[in-house]
Amino acid sequence: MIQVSITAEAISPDAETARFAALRGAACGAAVTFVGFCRGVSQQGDVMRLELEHYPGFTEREIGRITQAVAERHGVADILVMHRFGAISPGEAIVLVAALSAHRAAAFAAVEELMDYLKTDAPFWKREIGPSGARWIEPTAEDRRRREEHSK
Amino acid sequence: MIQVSITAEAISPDAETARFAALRGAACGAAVTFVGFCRGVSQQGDVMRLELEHYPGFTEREIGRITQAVAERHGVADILVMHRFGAISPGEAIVLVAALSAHRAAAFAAVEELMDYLKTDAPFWKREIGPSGARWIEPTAEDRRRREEHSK
Amino acid sequence: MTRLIFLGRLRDAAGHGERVVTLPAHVETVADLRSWLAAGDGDLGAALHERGIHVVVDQVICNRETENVRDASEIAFMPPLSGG
Amino acid sequence: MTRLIFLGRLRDAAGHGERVVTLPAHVETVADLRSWLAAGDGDLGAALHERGIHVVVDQVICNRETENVRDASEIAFMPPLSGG
Repeated sequence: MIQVSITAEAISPDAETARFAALRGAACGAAVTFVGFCRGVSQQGDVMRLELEHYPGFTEREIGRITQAVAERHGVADILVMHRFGAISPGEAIVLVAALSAHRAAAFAAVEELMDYLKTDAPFWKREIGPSGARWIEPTAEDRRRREEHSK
Repeated sequence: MIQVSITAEAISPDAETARFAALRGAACGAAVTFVGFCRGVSQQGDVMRLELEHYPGFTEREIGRITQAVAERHGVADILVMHRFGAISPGEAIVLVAALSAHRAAAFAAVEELMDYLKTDAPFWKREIGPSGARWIEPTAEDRRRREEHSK
Repeated sequence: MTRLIFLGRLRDAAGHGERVVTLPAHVETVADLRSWLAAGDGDLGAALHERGIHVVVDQVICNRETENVRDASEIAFMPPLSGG
Repeated sequence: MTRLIFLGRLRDAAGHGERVVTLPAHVETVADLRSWLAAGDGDLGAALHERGIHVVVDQVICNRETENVRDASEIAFMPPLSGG
């Protein structure tokens, strides 16, 4: 089952992962989970909070479409994507991606590809708020490189 | 912190992941978790249980040594490895590997490399017990291929 | 009536996240819309003409400046995506 | 006194997982030990001589058949690893 949730609520990664993993059938041999946290420090210094803007409707649909495509490409039936928007404090989870699969290679590939997409091309606009003000963030060169590499 | 546990007790992946992730500092941006489950079916048919034998002392030390090397190679300070031995029923977790890191690429690489090692070269001897008896298992060609690829 | 949406840093440039307008008769295409908005607010106009600004018409990304906007109920301007 | 450990399918071949023995004086090396065990149990001897069987002397993998075993307190025979 594909589950995509774009939410302003705090994400509890362990509770969500447990709930999702409970769906698995007898043929499931592998669960891969990624959690991305808001960091308290960045290249610009201390981070007080992040503000993530999304485009309601459009963002959900784009992420759902990409998730479906990744699931089909890797033959992974069960993928969970949860992504915060709004104000996020250091230490809080921003994103959770989990995949259940018979074998581990497909689950790793699906989660990594989705994260590469989510970190670079998902419809979010992000501001980092630090002691000296707010700053819009765009994907890093490293994010772009990983994305190119995986889309080869 | 490197934590390695080779245990006959059932593993609760979510509780362990939550406990481990609570150790993370303000610079941690990524948590990657892998859980391997005992499958109820294999290429040989139905699986009633797995029996994993280890070599007490030797197995712990070998896995600890490899985990430390992977942590250093990828610059990942926090890695958790938990591995069952003894009798394991379908649906139960056999192995849990988690890594905490500033960025996701290192965490994914560390967990994948450890899983490739654990699935092929860790000191365990595994028997699959099915309706028609018991059978010793050795790593699959796919396991070996992945391991070669990652050790390049 | 058309809802215009300004996302990310375009919200800062516009001074608001969205507004509802009645398009004048001469605004027929995406290009016309950009010019009309630029005529009303030079700073916003400059921001909307930057490289990498995408236009989304009724939640579908628009790839042609000649796309008609007269029947659109919602048009969004998106700066380069930040990712999550 | 030396503890001999038979792991995985070698346990099946030996009929037990471990035994404590007093090595006779002529058993000095890993090769001698294999031959002595084979003399006592032909099936086990055949299994111990298969390709891919590793010998672990006091928890350290032994790479030479000439390694001395007289001071060892624990010697394990490992079939190819299954992985977890």
